Amino acid sequence: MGYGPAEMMCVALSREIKDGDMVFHGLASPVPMTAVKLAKSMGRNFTYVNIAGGVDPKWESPAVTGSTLSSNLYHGSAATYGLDEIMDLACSGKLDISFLSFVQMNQKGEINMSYIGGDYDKPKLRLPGGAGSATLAPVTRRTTVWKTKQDKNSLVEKVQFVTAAPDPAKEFSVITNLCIFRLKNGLLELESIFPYTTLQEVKENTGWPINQTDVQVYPAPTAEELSALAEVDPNGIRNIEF
Amino acid sequence: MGYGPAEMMCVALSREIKDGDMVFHGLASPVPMTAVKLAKSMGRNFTYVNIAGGVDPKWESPAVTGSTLSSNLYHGSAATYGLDEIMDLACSGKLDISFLSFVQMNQKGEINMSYIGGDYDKPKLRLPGGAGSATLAPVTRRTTVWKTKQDKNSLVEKVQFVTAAPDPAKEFSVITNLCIFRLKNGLLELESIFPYTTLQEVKENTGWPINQTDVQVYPAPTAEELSALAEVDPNGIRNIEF
Amino acid sequence: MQRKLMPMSSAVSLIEDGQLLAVGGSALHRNPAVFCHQLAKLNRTRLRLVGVAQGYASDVLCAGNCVDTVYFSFFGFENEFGLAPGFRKGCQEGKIKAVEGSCISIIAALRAGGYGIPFMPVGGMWESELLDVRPDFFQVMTSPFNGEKVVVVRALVPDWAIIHVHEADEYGNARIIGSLFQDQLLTRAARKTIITAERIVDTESFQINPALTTVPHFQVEAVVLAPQGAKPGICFGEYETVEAGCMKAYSRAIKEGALDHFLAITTEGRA
Amino acid sequence: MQRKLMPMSSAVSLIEDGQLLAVGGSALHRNPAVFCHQLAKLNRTRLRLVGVAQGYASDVLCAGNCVDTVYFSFFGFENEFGLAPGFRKGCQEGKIKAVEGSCISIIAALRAGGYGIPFMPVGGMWESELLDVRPDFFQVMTSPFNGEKVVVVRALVPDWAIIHVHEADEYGNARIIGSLFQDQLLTRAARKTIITAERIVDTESFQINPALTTVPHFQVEAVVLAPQGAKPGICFGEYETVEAGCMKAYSRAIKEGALDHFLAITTEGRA
Repeated sequence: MGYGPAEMMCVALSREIKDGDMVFHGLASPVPMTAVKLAKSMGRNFTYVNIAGGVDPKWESPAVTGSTLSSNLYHGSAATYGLDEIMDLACSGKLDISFLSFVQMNQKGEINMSYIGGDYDKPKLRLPGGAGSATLAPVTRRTTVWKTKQDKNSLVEKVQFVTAAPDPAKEFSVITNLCIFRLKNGLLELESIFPYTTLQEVKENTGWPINQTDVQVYPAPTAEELSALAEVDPNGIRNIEF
Repeated sequence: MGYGPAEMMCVALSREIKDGDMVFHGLASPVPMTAVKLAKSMGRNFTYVNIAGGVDPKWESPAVTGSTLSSNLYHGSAATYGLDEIMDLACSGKLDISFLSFVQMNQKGEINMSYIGGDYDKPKLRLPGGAGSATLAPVTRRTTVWKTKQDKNSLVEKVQFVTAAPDPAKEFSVITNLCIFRLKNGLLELESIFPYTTLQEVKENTGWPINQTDVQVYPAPTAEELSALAEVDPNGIRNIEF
Repeated sequence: MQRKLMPMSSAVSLIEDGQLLAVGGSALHRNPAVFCHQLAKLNRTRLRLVGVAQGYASDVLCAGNCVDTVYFSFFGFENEFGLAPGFRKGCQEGKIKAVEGSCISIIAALRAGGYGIPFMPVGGMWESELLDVRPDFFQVMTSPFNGEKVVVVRALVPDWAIIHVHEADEYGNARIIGSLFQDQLLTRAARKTIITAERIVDTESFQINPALTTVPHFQVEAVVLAPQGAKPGICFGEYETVEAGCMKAYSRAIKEGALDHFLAITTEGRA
Repeated sequence: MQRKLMPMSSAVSLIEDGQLLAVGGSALHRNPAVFCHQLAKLNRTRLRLVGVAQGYASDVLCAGNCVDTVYFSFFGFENEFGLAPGFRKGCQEGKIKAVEGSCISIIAALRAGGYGIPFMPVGGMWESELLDVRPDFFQVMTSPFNGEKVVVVRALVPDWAIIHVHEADEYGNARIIGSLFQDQLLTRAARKTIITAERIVDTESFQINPALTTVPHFQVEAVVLAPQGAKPGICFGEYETVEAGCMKAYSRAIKEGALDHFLAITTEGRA
């Protein structure tokens, strides 16, 4: 079975989820939603909460929209848990993973989701805002941010504005269409690259210098993962951001 | 129809409720509960919330227990509103009446529900606590405290401890088995006495000096009120505290 | 209980210049869209908006130049529907003051408003520059109990919560089916609530299980029958796809400065 | 989800000396009474209790000399059942530290605990001497936004919420029917929850309308089948009068220092 960046990212995100985890993603998050369904399908035993208020909704029902506020994330739940309560869990140190996104990020893992150009009160481009990230990044046990289009405009030397910043004492990783970074001693370090890219391509698409001359290749999706992915996402929701 | 202090107090409390009011009483409050049922029966149009979480429960169903946490205060509600939310209403200035009780009270309307004798950490008699009163008395628009046994041990010169204090800028009244006091310029003033007592008896059962030589007599229960009362309280819940 | 059922025109006219509106739903889901179409036509000014994840209904008010401040953590339409053009334009022209917080910052401000307290601590937010740019909303202070440093947000008390629900009775008891988002919180924080509803039902249907009632009647000032009142967005269990054609027409109208024309067409034949 | 159904003996043994327990129900209503009967037999010490309106179950622990601090706004049995004798005795002998607040003070402390914040402002409380006697729980501070003075309470994070419910599944999803009192709040504030239930039901019964689930499985550490688990008190819709004979026997036992005997008789034949 073939795979591309969409499948690779869903698989990589799903592998971040461990048994016993409490997992959250926000709105506009079709890749994390699909990764969660995949992890459930692969038999991982974890709890999934989301902004639709569902608690472990029936993952077998395919999503029909990329919106991660839809009834697909609610039906089949045995309980409801609202965003308010999810954030309380996080602030009490009970959230294991949150999947977040960004427009710009620097090597410290600082995220800009607020604006680009001009100044805060008259920006050139007003972005949608960081949603949960300014609180979640510092308080969640493990934060994973995803980006479907890594380039020098997204991974930058200097962000225009710090909407959210990670806590260097907690785990923080970045999964893009090309590779995986992890925060070590307060700086993002390239951990592995996906099988279909090269270290050179990653360097060319990263706004800060990568000095490594060698890097491990991340394990490709297994046949089992790809077949499970096809089953949980027959409508190709995973492709929306690509 | 005859009446005694139980009927008189229920009627007097019920007359404090006006159209459009948001009304609350706490637990261990059989007299206020009965007064609320009476006011509903008399056609007053107000909203009633309580610790059982009911919002305008079916007042026509007679109570079978004096506990004001029972299902009688829930059934027939079209919505639920918990104690947490009721207190939030009060703190936001949206609660019109709360009915509170006390063990000791002084002429400033300061209430003791905490202890008598000894000191706070080793009292001679530990009381049950003031429940909502320390917050409600200062924030509710109109507070009415009730006492079924007025004497010099309950209306005192000096309370042992101030569990709760009224806000002199808000309305505050006391309804006992004998009479009604209202707070004026920060002090409780005797407003009226019930038809079956005398100014002399009231003075003898009040721990602070009452200098009035004359006082109005509070209007007796009407036949309509007494018949409504008999109907909403066939089990005589109103008598429990007498 | 008092009867509060009224035509949409009466309900929208309750809103006054300068008021703070808590707008229900999330992104393109269960917004009081039809209400905001009609409100935008009244040309109210200096409205302030608050909502955790604001979308279409709020954007219509921004596009109509009715808004001068927005408290939010997210403002957009999700995925293929992109950024919110009215809000974006207002910010970029310096007309709208964006007060961005994390989700829980906005939630905490509304909780504090509903609890009748002036401010509340909030988790996280460390190193975020959102703190620096809005000292009127965020402050850092010290716990009087153990000296711990904590970010606090200032309370917000909306003049109105405006939410779209599945079912309401004529007195204002209202029920949302499925995802509540933050709508119950909005009604608890606000002075008064305006309900638009897919259906008007009997009070008895609330009495069967009062635990399912989202808003009790006494919080509500107006109830409006508004079937399909969240369109062009989604309403859980009622209509579950976005009307893409309408969204495109909306974006184009904003680009071309033709919001009035869009609203005239969209609201044609609706009271 | 993990299976968490266990015998009462295993659940009570989870409680350790010195822990803070949030005890569910109100006065004589829906207390985890049978749980506390069994817990009192284990002779745990230095337990701390928190609850807005505490009653029988908490009193049994006080009477058993297991408790050194109680956070409460009311502690008693209502009306003819009077004061709580175990709590009263403990206070009067100087063995129990009473931390009394208004209802909303206790609620605010638990909310703050659940929100992961160190303290929270609370309405009212002005001129109450409760502030003066417990500066470790109450402080007065100033809003950094407008200088307004406000009373704040310190957060409480219970180690355990212990609540009695109508229905639970073996994974910990739990449903209370009728009056919730503050039980949902207790579970949100606590690190973990212990459920005793009138009935064990299928998970499917929760999936029919998840909005009716009071506690989701992931908050729960133990589920115990305990029919009539709130007796001698009341459980909404299940048994609606207090067992007056048992309450009298309890009062007498405390007066005579014969709690062990009372517990032995009361728990006879129960696992």
